[in-house]
Amino acid sequence: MRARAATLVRSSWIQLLDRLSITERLVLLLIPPAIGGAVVTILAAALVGPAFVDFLAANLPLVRFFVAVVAILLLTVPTAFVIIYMELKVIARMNLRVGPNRIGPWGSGMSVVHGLKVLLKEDFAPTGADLPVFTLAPVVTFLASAMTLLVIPFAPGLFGQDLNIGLLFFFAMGGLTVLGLLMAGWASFNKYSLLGGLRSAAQMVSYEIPLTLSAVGIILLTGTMSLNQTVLAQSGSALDWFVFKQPLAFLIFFIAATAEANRTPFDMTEADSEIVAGFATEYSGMRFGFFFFAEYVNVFIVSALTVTLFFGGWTAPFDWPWPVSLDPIDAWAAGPAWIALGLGAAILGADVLAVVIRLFGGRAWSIPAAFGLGFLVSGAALTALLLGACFIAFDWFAGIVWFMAKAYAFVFVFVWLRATLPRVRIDQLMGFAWKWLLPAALLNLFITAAAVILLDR
Amino acid sequence: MDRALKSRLEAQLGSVIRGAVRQRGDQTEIRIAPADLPEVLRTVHESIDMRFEVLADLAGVDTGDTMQVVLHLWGERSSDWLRIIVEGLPREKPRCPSVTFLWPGAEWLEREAYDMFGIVFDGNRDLRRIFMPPDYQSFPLRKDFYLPDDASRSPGMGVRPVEKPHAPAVAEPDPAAAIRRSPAS
Amino acid sequence: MPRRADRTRQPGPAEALPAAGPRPSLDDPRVMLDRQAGALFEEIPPYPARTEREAEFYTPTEGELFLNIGPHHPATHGVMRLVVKLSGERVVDVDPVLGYLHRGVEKICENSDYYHVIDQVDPLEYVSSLFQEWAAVLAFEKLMEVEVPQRAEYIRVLSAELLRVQSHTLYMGFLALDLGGLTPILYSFIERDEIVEMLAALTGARMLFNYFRVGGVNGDLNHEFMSRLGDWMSRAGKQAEANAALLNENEIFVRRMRGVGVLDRATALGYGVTGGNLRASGVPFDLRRVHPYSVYPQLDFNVPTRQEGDSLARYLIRVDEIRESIRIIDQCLHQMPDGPIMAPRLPRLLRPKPGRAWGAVEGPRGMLGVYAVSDGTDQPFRFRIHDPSFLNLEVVPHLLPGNLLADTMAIVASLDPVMGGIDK
Amino acid sequence: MNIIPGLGIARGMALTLRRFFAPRATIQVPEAAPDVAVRFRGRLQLLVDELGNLKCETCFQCAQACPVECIDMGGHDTRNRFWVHWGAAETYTERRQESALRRSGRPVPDAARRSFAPVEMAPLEEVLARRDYDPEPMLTLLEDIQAAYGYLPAAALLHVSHTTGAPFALLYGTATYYDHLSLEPRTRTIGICYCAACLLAGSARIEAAAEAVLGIPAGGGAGRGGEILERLPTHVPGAASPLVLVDGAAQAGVNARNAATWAQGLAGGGSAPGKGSAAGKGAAGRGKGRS
Repeated sequence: MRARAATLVRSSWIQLLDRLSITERLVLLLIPPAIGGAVVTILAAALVGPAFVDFLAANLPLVRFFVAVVAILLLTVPTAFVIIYMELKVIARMNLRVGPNRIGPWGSGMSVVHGLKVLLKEDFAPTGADLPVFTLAPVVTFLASAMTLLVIPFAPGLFGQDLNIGLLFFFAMGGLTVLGLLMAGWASFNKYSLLGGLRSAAQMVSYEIPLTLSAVGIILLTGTMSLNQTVLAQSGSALDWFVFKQPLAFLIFFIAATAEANRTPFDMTEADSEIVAGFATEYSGMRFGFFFFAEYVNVFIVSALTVTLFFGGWTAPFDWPWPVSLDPIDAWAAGPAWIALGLGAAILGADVLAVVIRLFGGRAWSIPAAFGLGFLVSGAALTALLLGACFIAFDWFAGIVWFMAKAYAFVFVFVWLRATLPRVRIDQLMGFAWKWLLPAALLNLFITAAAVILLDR
Repeated sequence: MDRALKSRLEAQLGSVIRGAVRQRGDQTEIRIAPADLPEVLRTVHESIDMRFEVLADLAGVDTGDTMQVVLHLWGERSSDWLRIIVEGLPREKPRCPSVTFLWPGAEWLEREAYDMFGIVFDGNRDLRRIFMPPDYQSFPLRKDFYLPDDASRSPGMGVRPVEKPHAPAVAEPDPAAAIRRSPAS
Repeated sequence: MPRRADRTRQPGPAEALPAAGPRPSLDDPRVMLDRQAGALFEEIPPYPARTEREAEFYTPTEGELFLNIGPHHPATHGVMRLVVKLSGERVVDVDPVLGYLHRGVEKICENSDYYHVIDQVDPLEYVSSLFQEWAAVLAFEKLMEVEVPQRAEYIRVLSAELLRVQSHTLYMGFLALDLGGLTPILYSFIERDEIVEMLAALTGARMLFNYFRVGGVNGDLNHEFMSRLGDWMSRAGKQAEANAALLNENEIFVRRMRGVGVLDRATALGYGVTGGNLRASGVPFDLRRVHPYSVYPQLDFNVPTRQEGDSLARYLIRVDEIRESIRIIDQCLHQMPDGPIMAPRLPRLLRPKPGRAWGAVEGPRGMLGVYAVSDGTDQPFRFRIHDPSFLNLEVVPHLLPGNLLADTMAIVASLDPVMGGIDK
Repeated sequence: MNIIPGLGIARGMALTLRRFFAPRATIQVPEAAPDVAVRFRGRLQLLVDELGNLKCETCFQCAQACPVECIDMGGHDTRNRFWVHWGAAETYTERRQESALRRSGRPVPDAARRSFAPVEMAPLEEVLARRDYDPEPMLTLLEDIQAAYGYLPAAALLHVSHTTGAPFALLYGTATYYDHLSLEPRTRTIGICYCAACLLAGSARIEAAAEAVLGIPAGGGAGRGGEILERLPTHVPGAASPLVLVDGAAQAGVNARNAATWAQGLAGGGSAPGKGSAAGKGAAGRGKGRS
């Protein structure tokens, strides 16, 4: 009897399993570890939690550092996706093409699919490649460019570390990128790659100097190398931005930064019509994906630094009267009420809009469709309202909006340059750096120093 | 038809031209022996009243019995194309002096004529095959060229691993290995 | 299967030369990779250089490396291989390797009748195939002694000049692409597509037209073609200027092109360079003027010439020629006579009297010539195709040494080779 | 080059920015139809007529004109003994077959198969035997076949071509040239006007008689012989009442009094050529009337 019951139970279990799809079976499989994990977590929290919290509280900078690193590594992925999509779409429009238009609305999922594609592709190394170096090179390149984000102030209070040598750290880490490219070029065992790697080394070394020198003027003006302090020094209106005090430095910085980010017209390292993609010739799969990501993260970083140094970082271009009286603490405390209010408003708005749509749209709109559209529209309006409220209420939110708007404007300029200009030749590139940019940067430095001394007196 | 050109040619090159100077439409044609080619070319190129400066074309022709090299020249002093037919090259061992001393650009044209007809140009310093693979053996534009036979004889088939025939392993060293490993260029 | 031992080298001039001692070097581009052999590389075979020039080229001195550009490379127009000997980034010597597209068109033409030849020569210079047809048809007409009606001649000039505009526009785009500019090629293709669609309305095909016939053309002007043409003519000049402005005035482009690959007059003539490349070196050699054919004597146009001979001059010549071509098209439309488009009383199968004929036209890249020998049958006895790109490319080993690797692309692209025509 | 350095770059960038907002030049082909020229000859295909028969006459002109020998035709001689290539068109046995495509072993569109539905060959054999398999007086031969079947089944034409050696194209051409020959079973549409004047003149009586003879109601489906009885929507201007149309032709002299005898004539085949037409009617597919 008992055996039969057991058999029955087992067979019903098997029947149940049979009826489930593979996904459902996987979910079913995941339930026990999830429950176990939750129990263990609760137990751990109860037992060692207080001590751990105490430890964290005692070492808050460390926590902050880890959180910042993780956040920045996570941030690079959507940044690269957005910039890749932007590049595809903007260049397409400038070429009078349509661009990606199949995946997602207006093809916006294209870069995600690109990312998945490089993940799925075979990852092979050429015969004769120096395998450890070959493997390490993309990681070095990617990390070197991603880590520079640590010192960028995105908004008031929103930065990885306010290093007092922030700018120096930035240039130091940015300079490491070339190491990765050189490693890739050398380890690929390919003449094109070698040429690309050497080109990148020559180019980066040349352009680091005007890049750094053009920023020295700003250091003279602010008296600090902390990027946060640099931004604060520009707060006020757009007229306080350093681009107006240092126009020559901005020009030099922008040109040098284009070369630093390996963007057209200075993309000698991966000139695809000369040295077929240069250092990346032999790379495939996710190793190539890292280079790809690093390039676009680099674009963002360079734009972000340009904005930070010359365009006031997260400050508004006009004297915006924020934060207004809306106290953020109160806003958070009244959270449930806000949520209820928002939902109620959304539903009410949906009703009203649905009635309006039915009245004016006529029979073309079924009732569910009218409600759905009404909900979407009122939801969008409410979201906009909420974001607007956030923009007014929280200075970090407004800051990040301004910062991103400015940074992406520069990303657009980089893409625009790529759509317009042909590539310069390597000797012209080097000649330009040493014969024009470097003297100009020095000139700018002298003028700034003289001005600082004269005006301070 | 440029009558003046005909009289000039007859006056200056009468001794080397075989047969008459023929004219038809906008073309003037002379036939010469291979040995006379450098002299004739120098004359028509440098003679003050001809100045045929542009080498329009250099082509090989297989008439079935003999080989020819046909040059087309253009000069600003004449309204005609000048065609120089170098005739009477033996089919077995066609040799002709190179014209690269006047037109260095004829080097590739001669390479092509060598590649297609097997005409050897003495004085051309780079007389390799230009279109066909370097280990190709016959000359495709000759009239006795028979395609399937030549294709099956092409040694190119053993070069790449995918094209290697399933031949039994031979104990003795392959005498054709040197050819098989010869370059793809 | 024939025995391998049969494969002996054809006795040629190579044997006459002393075998230059090959230096074993991993850099030799002729070395092949063979992992199945167990070793990383095959041993370099004792490889006698076939010619003096080859021995000189493939013997690198210290610090030189070989780089294979092509056969599959973004900047080789078609399938061409340039073996470049580099010292750093500076080009020491170049050995172009051709033949990847060789199809033996001349042999095929010798085995097909005269009407078929017109179609066979189409894919040779696929960017501007009407000119190749025109050369063949011109030679055949000289063989047949056919008088072409005036209207047919005007239609030929009209369609061919349209194609010349298309070819030059495409040239500008590809030149920019080889220099790293992404956009001009797209603008060029928009222009090209309009012209090509227009010609499809006239001829029935977009690229391989098969439109010219011995004694005329295949179809008369039709309403669709004329309306498209009028549409295009109203904005062609302006659009061409706008697209050219993207490059003409661009400092980066001008700096990369000026003074690069200078081809002087004597060298250009010696190498048989024709077309825009020769005119950029100061020789006003344009067959439409110096050896007129068709109705070009009745048309008013200039032959743009420049003295510099560098890549920029070659580019600017093309830009000017677009303008001149648009002028010619305009005149053709105004002077177009009425009448038949085919010569009367032509047989269904052409059998010209035995004879020889040379017909040459001025294509977008230079002189396209055809030498046809008839033996009285319905197939040409010898059909020789002379392609301008062949000789234009030959000058590359002369122009490149001393320049940088990046200039290789600029120079090759400015010479505008089309591999379909070169490899025949 | 400009006097001010960078001006050219700025101009170029202005151009690209302007083009950024310009309308796109792309034609998204699967969604939007490209503007293909009328003369465009981008597609080579064998044309099929409305019955699904290939229009190819195996004349070999295309193969002879094709410069790249992309179209290549060959076949056997008229007695099916020797392989002929590049012969005169008349020398091929394939010229008698219905399609070059089927000979090549490739699938033929269904439309073509349907029209070659098998028919009973006995009447055809009888006709052919009577004429000693001689295709020379082709028109009378086809008329006899039509008399035997009521129409000209394509399969019968094919059989004629195979047995007599007459080119199928010639048979097909003759059959489609003459109006009174039909490749499909004839259906007859009998229309009776129901306007006031015709009703007064007795069209209701005529309809009742026709219904009785044909066994179908007016406005209903087809009868056994493929007849369709319908009421005309309007009177034909100027026509006499009562108006009766058979296949669009007005029938003179039909009135209420002779309606019954007229209707008997309908059942007998009426104006259709030949009398013994019942044999072919069974295999009849339905289609639109040809004339």
